Amino acid sequence: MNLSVRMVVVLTAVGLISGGLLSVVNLLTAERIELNRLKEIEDAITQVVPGTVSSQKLYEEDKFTVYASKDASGQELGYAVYASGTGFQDIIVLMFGTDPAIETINSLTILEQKETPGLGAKITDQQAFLRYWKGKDIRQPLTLRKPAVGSPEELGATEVNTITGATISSDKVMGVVNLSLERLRQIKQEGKLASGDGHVN
Amino acid sequence: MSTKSLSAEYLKGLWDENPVFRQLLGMCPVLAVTNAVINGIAMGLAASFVLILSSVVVASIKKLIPTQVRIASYIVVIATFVTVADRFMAAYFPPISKALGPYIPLIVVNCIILGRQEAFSSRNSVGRSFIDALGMSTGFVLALLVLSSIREILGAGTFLGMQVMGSWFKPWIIMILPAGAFITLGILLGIALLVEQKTRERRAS
Amino acid sequence: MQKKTFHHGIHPPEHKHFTETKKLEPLPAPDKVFIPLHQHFGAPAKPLVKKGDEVLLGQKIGKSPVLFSASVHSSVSGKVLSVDGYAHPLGKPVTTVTVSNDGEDRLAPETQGHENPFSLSAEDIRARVKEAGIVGLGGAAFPAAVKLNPPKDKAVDTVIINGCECEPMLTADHRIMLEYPDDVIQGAELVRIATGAQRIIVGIEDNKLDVYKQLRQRDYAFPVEISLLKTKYPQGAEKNLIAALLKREVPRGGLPFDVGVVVQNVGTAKAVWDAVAHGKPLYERALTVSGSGIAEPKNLMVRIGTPFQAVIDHCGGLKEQSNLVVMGGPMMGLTQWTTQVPVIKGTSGILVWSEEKPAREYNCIGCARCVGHCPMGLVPTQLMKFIKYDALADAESAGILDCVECGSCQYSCPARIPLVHWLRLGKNKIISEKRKKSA
Amino acid sequence: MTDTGFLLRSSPHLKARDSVPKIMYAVVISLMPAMAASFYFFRLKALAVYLICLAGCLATEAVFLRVRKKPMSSLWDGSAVITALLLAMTLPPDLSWDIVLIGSVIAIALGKQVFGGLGNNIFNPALVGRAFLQVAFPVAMTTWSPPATLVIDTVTYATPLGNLKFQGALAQGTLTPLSDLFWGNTGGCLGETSSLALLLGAAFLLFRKTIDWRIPAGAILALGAFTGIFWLTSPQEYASPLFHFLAGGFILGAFFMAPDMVTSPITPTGAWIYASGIGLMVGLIRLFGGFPEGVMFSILFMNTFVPIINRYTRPRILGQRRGT
Repeated sequence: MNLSVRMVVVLTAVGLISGGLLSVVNLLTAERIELNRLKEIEDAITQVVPGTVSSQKLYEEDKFTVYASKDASGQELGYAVYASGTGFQDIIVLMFGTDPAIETINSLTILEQKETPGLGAKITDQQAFLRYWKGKDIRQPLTLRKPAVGSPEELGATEVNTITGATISSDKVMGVVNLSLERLRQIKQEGKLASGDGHVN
Repeated sequence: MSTKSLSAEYLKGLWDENPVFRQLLGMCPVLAVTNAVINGIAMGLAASFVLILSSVVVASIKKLIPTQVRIASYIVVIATFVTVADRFMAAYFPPISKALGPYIPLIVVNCIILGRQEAFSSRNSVGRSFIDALGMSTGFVLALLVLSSIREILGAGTFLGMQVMGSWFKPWIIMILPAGAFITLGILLGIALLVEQKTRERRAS
Repeated sequence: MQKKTFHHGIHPPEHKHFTETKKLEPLPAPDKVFIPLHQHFGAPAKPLVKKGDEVLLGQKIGKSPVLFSASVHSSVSGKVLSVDGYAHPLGKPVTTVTVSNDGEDRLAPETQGHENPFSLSAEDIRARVKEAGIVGLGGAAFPAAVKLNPPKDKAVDTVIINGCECEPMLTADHRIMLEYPDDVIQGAELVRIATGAQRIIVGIEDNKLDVYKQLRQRDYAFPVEISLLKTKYPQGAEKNLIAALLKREVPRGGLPFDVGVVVQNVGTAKAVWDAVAHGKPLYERALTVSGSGIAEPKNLMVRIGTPFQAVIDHCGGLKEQSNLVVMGGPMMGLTQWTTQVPVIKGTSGILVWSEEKPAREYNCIGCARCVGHCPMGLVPTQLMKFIKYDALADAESAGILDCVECGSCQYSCPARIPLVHWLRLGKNKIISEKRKKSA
Repeated sequence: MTDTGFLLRSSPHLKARDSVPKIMYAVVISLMPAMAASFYFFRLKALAVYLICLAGCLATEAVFLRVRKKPMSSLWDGSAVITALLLAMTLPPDLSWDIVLIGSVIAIALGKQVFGGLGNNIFNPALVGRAFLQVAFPVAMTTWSPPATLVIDTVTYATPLGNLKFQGALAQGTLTPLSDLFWGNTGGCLGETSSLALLLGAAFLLFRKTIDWRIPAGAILALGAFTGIFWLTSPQEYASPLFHFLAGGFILGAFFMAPDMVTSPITPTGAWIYASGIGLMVGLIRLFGGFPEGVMFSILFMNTFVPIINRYTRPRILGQRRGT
């Protein structure tokens, strides 16, 4: 066989076998991988809006997604907002939940971050940071309390404690949340949050 | 063609030709994913999977492949197995898959794997290639294990997520950062050289 | 008044007080003199006498075979005992004429002076200087006649008379200027005539103010300028002295000729006068015997070929614990393993002292003192490392061949690294490699 | 002729009196005022940190000397003592003893001995130790307590630069007064608070010519120019150059760490480049970086360039034509 013909044949054969094998693997795994992804978001929604039984994607744009979360009776419990922004070192991806009137924040969870371990990475820490967000009044923009105070009672209604030694990371999270809230209200006013027509997970 | 005994073929990967400590190959995953033992083991197993299967496949089809396209063929074979490993991990071990991030796909360009195909599998029998790949894999896993154990124990006070240091221990956060990877690897390479030098001296005398 | 000087350099303790007030006194010629036929920069002289010959004081016993060489003369009258290898202060044994002194100092007939030396032509002066075997008496022993003969394309405008004597402990030049000022200045005038220069500058460091004042007070029939310099080492190094006095820089690898200058030491100037006016060949020189190992430090006029031991004995002998004998100054002098070596034309001093075990060497800590003190603008510690790791090309491009081995770097090095030793080693390696390539 | 027992060696035969240990101990002496100030402001806490650093550094040095079969006299050449003192001065007063000890071991082992000991290290050993601690224990390394001379009932206390960067002290008018910075009546690392004490020691070093004056001068000029431009354009937003000189570790760094002979350039031009690099970096980090203070990183950063700076800033050789 001519050399160049042989080269083409061999490479084609190798490529074909490889492609075939990969499509089989894809068939076997694709569904599971998608399920994993959805489960992650679902878990997060359940976490930020307690009592969620089902959720529904209401609105999506770049790096900003709003889900409606409902209880067993189909009653709307509030919104879960998936958002991201630049942190101290890399992108911070988070999710937080609000009541249907967008007046109080339910809870906040950090999905992805690469902040300095031991310092900025404390944004994922319940004790040091996340617990201060529960039930804050979001009719006004939230603010950070610097330097941090000892107990949650000392904080004002719209104040969140800073992480000691990680002012910047705390600040970045605060920025993402405030911006997202503003956007959330805006699209709600524009009537884009009408539920019922989205896809039910 | 290698003429070593099969046991020697396997054992060389552990120390004499250890891919990490002696050949300084595959440094990217070694430095990037050894911040926790579980990540190190996962990466080691994934790479071993790819290395062993690629070696066997390459050794069995070596006669069919024209020299001019051999690298391209090897890469396709390697990339296939890497993708298999990647998808499998994403489907069944999502947290580890997330932690390892892009480093699983990057196994494609790991010099250990392509290096073994080019240096060994393309000129040795299937069985011998399998043994060689097994040895190299063991050496690679061991290296990752050592590195990630040191880093996890010092950097987090845990081993495989279990607390091993007392409550007095303050984690050395630098150890789970990239800087800690370089420092640990540097010290381990220094020790490896020292051991090698001492053995050579002992053999010479 | 503005005192001139050059950049960098050091100021080591001078230790000149031992001898600076002591008059030059002639050392009686010893019973035997050992006159090496190689005492200068260049090729060795060819012997003109053989064992058993009678020689007279000032008689030529070694003839210079080429331009870069110098003749050698007998420093006593008497009988040649041998012409053979003998210990030499520069290290290796050298063919040496041993003469037993008959004590009569019978003068050789050819030592004829000239009544009006200033009327002589440049050619005649050079011939007489060459005939007298004069070399630079500062220490390098460069044949003086070569320096008096500038190449046709390089016009010399200035003669510098080097009266710095920047080496610590040495005072012989100081005494010559104090005791023989006319000889020095007249000798300088002969040098000026021989080189066709317009003016003479005498450079004197401010630790010899007595000389400076004395020379300033005199009237001169020729264009002489007496210049005061700030005391600093190595001001007596030609290139630094030219930079200090004239702000001219001799190009790298070049000679003072390249900037229109000829530099002669004060002792050389006096020797030129003695040779041209009195027909006296260079068979004796002034030197300083000093150091804590010498009982009575002195400045002496010593016949060439006198063993160090005879000189030291005249100064009360060695003190017992002395373990260091140096020919030349303490900064650039050479240690001697025996006191049997003879005084040669380049012996500016004999220094003896005792030294304890040297302090240990440390790694270079990068204090940069060697850089701050190098009068040539080199980076000695970097050069040292290049040589240590055999990076000869790097060393050469960093200027190692410009090193004059003055020792300022090593003097100031707190880590006590033998920098001069390393640099010398590097220079030798580079030069011998070059020779190999050209051969 | 027999051996006469005279020494044979190459010239020169005279030696200046300064030696490596003398230089090192001069630096130790120059650190005394700042040490005294830290004892005054932080009391026994300071003493403990100094003692642990000394013990850790000297012990590590001794182990390495023994293993590498080097003369034990090197232990007392003063370099390890300087490393210990400088490291201690850059640590927060409340740091616990085990962290201090780790820092001392790292400083000598990874900062100095792995490179081959005194003279061969690329980075300032004390700063290597500190950098390691800073990254390894970020919380402990940024937790400050007020000096014993200030009566405040808070546990934690921000440094003047921390105040400036994170608390908006300039806008609120709560910037630490210059006089406190000068005397040292403020929070911060052990040895950096009292500018007066540091400057006394620095004056001694400059007078003795132990350090190259160009390095502090260059760093001060560069930091002054950089912060000065911003201050002049917008004084409500940026602190004055004088504040930047006196606050944080700048004086300690510019006079005692940057001029470390081993890790600074040996050529005069090189010294200017190196020093202005440090000054600029400090300014950049303080004004626009993520950290309130940047002296340590700036010095370590410029340390890396020293070999190449030395190579390309050789002085002009006498007789060399300009530009060749």
